[in-house]
Amino acid sequence: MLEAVIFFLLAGLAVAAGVAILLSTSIVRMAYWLITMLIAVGGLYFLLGAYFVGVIQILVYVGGVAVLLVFGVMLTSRQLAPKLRPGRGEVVWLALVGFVLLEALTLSILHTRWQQNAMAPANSVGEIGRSLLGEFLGPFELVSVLLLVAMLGAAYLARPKVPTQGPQHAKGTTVP
Amino acid sequence: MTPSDIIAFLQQHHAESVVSAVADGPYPHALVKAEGLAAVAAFLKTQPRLRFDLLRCISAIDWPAKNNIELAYDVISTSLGHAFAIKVVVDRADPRVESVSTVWPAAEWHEREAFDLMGVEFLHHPDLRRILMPEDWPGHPLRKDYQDIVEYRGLKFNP
Amino acid sequence: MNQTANIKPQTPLGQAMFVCERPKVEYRGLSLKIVQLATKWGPIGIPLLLRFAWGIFFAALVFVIAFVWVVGRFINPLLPWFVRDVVVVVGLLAFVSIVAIIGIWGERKVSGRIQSRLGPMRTGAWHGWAQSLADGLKFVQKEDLIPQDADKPLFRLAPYVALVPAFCAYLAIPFGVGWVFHDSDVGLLFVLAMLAIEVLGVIMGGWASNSKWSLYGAMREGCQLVSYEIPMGLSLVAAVAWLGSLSLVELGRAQDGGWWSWLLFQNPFLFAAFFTYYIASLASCKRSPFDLPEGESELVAGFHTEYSGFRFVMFFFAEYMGMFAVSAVATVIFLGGWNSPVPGLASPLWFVIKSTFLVWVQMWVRWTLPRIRIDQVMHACVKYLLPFTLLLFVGSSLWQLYDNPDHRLFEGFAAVVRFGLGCLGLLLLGLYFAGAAYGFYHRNQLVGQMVRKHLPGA
Amino acid sequence: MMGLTPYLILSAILLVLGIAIVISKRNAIAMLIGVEFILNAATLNLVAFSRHGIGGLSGQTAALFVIVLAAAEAVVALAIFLNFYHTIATVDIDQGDQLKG
Amino acid sequence: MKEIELQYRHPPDLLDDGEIPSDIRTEELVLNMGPQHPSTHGVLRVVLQTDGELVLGATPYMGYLHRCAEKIAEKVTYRQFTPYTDRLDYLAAMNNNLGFALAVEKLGGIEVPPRADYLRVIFAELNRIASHLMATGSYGLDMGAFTPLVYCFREREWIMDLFEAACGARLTYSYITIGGVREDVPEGWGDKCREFLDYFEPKIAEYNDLLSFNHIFINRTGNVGICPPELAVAYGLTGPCLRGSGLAWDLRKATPYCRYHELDFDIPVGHGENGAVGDCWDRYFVRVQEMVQSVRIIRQALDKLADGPVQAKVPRVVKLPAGEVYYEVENPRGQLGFHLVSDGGTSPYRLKIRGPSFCNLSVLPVLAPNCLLADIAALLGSIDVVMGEVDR
Repeated sequence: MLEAVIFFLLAGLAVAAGVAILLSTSIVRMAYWLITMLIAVGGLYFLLGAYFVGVIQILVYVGGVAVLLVFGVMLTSRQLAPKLRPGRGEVVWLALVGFVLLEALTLSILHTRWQQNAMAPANSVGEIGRSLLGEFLGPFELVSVLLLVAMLGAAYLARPKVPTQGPQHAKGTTVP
Repeated sequence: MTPSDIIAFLQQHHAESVVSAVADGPYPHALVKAEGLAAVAAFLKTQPRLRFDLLRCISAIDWPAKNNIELAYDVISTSLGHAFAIKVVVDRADPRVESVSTVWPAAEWHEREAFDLMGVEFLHHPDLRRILMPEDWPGHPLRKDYQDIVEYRGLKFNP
Repeated sequence: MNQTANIKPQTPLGQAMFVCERPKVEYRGLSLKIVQLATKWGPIGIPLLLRFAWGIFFAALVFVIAFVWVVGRFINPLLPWFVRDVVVVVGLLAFVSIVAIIGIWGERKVSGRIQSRLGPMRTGAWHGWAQSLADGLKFVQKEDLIPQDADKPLFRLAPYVALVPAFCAYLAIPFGVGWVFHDSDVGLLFVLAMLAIEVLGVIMGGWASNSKWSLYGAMREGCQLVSYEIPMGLSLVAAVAWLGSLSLVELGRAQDGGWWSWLLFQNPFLFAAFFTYYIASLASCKRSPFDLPEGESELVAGFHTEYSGFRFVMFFFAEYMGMFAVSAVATVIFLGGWNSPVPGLASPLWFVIKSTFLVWVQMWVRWTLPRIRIDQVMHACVKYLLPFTLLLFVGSSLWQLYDNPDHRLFEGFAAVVRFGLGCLGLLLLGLYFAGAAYGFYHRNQLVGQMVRKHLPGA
Repeated sequence: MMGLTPYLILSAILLVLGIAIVISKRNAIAMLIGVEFILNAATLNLVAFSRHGIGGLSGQTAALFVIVLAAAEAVVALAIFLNFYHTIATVDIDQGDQLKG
Repeated sequence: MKEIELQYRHPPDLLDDGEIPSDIRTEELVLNMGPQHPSTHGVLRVVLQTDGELVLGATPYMGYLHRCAEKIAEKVTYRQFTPYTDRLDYLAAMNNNLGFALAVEKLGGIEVPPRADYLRVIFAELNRIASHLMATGSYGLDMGAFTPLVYCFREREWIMDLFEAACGARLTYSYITIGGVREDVPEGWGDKCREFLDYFEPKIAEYNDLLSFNHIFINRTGNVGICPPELAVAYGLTGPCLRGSGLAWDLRKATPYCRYHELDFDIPVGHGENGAVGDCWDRYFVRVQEMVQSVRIIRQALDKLADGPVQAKVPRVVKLPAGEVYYEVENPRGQLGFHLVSDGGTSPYRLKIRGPSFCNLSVLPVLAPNCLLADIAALLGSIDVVMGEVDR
């Protein structure tokens, strides 16, 4: 019973974060609502017994990606914040598409009979590690290569455009 | 070199711009015409036998009686060790003189202070604005006939 | 009406000078109704309230019991695990706040002694032990300023987002064999994750106080912490790979064979990994050479410039909790947590002694070293610490590969190295105590004539 | 006991919210937030299935892969937005229409 | 980047001063290192144009501590002006008094008895040590090391006690007056002074290990704010700033005054051990070595302390003959000059004061570009500015 209470709490938090993002206009608020959603989903993973994935979610997502996002917000939102208030027509369209999609998904979920066998016990990190290097060895190596490429690409893209001379230590200033 | 040698050397090269000179006494100096100031300054700095490279101080002295402002440039040579001073006299009503900041960059702030407190206008100064007083302060405090103002931007003082 | 009256005072550059008169507070909406209600019923209500104070108290008590009984319908509040969790969390909260309070007082005493002065002596009898309580009281009654166009909700939220993860880190740290809130098998990663969330609180604080200086503090904080998490994690991975489990209790239990079984002395790579971890942990809780986010001399007070009153205390507590948490992780993994140097006498006391020693070293380093510049911090992390920890990880795992019975020769060599490292550790400790004794013995010459004459207690 | 369906409905709601955010917001970073929503909805599904016996442990390892890839994607996306910001003074997507005829 | 005209379907929020923003490349942040800032050593406001952490330009604004001492000098007699000279460089009040007294004595042709001369040298050098202790201690604080400041203050307290025993004041002494010294030192003062010197000499080595040769300190100050000798002389830098750039120029040797020619000491010069010649570390280390030299000077002066009168025969109201003099003295921060014009009255007709920090500060806008934000604190600390003599 307790599990249901916690589930609805966390689920409510996540959905509330989503809705708040839809309604809010300040980009910084949206970034912090995203962080609450990430933490709520992390909590859900703990609830589902997947401790390792929950911790990785908080460590990688909240500790890394969200901080990056907040940096992105800080660096780009100084000058003129683009208008975030959706026009009249957009809201109507949005509501329509949203509800149609939602109905379709929920109906399909409710009607299919999921083959739910017994609860698998909360497994330890060891098995995940072994499966990572056993069954999923291929994707594991590919992801490491992909991460390297992403890092280099991002570093190349975000290099300083204005060629700032190195700090002044390199050379003394000449007499004016 | 002793002050008298310096003055002799100076008169030898820049006779037309040196008006008068005093060799003995506590303050040996040479009085220079305003027009020849830049040339004499460059001469003092670059002449290998003088090499006055350190400009120590520019003081503006207000003589309302003689209706002029005296500018004293004190210089010293860090390599040869001797010191000297040149003076320029400018009219008190409209004090205007060539700036020496191109020869000695140290003069920049001294001239700004002279402009700020004494009202001397320095031509071709890179950035001539008040240095100590607020930007829009009326009058020049160090002049002898300066009347202290009673009220500035809503702040009142009793003289 | 003289003409000068209406000149608004301006700064030299013409911007309108901010004239700060007493803000006249006008109430609107709900607060207006409350104020009106209070003024109307106040003279009657308060004596009435005082009259039935006891009645109201018991009514509240009954309400609480009823609420618990109703909630109990869902979960029985007297369940053993529920009571145990509540007790442990309250105990942890008490322990952590005591740690923070003693930490603040200790830091002031330590910095005093290092600077040949006494530190707080007056508040509360012996050596001013109540100084941090007095500070807390002072901060509580300070006016709680919020900058005019700061992002108010985020400004108020930031201290909590910095404080709560610092406390949650303690949920996974084992103080003794059974003394842990929840022994999950990803305990170590959980602690690292909590320290990662703390960054967000600081960035939120810096951004919300809407001043350029605190924005600089927040940016520096972000870069420094996120980049120092990698060497910190890597040096821990080197240690974890040696014992093969992420759960802190497992790690502690595996080091219970006296000081030569501590992970610190197992192989030279782990010996170095302890020091790289310690340096990275200094950076991750903004201490000593890495205290750039609140670099006083150039950023005024960094991200918490605009904070005053109890909000500032929150950030202060978060810092001290972080300090102790990071040292606790170091003791559990490298110095065999609750195990004593002599096998057998394991007790939580050893854990506390070792952690406080590491916290003392942090304070000692803070009051001797100057601050590093932000680009040097980044260079140090990427160019030196990161490759070095990678090397340590590879070396340690290779060492582990060969240090087993079927490589007879290497295993002997490994035992010799283990013994050598143990002696090295002993030597370092001895050196430290010898230095301390020398300092204490010659304290009069070192401190100088002034202090002896004026400050008898030195 | 908690079945599978509540998790699936929750991830459906998160998916729809994510899509709505991506559509309605014009700020580049907001779109990135929407994409994070969608990715989280997918990972939630993965972990829910692996927890309820379908597919055993591979669900959780797949969830790990998704998290790692989302991190890489966010890094590259932000680098692009910074570049976008440097060329045009705003992060407003509508302004990125230089390629139009 | 070609100019891209921005068309907007929804008009953007205007910048606060109302104009449509043009194509902005990198945002330049204007930062106000205001008069109220821990690392500006007094009320100096530096407006920094920064691009992220990199500083592109720095313009100092002075005048917050301007008391117009030169205007007051024209209304006050010579003896009454001495207390004003204490407030010029309030960390080295003895040296300021010495400068003014020497200028007046030179114009008035007043002879000073030998004992007063040696006392003046002792007090000037003690004040130089106190001022350098303050400079090196607060420089450590700028770099984030709090402890050296407290050690330096502990030594400075001892010097303050010595001054208090001699002239009663701790910061603004007005002890050196026209014609000599206000009153003789109490007997036994010399031994106390020697005791301090013996205690202080080994301490300098201790500070060097603690701060000067600290690896982090060297990284923070070496190769930062490099000022070549020609630039230093061109901008009128004097004192440790000039000597830090490698130029051995010290008025006590160049134009000896007040019996310095009888005492032998050498002038420390920056050699660029940790980085280029003329960087912040050199300026800092020149001050540390100058303290060692000052200790040597004081020891010799204490031995030569002949007894005799300490005050020349000078009338109560000093009247100087009409004339003009420019006299400079080597202060801890540089050359403090007094341009004294007298028209024969009891008060100076015009007194122009050349503050060394005023000229040393003028090099900040030249050295600041391309520094990082933390280097500005290092640069300001190494120039060691005292706002009292910048604003006068």
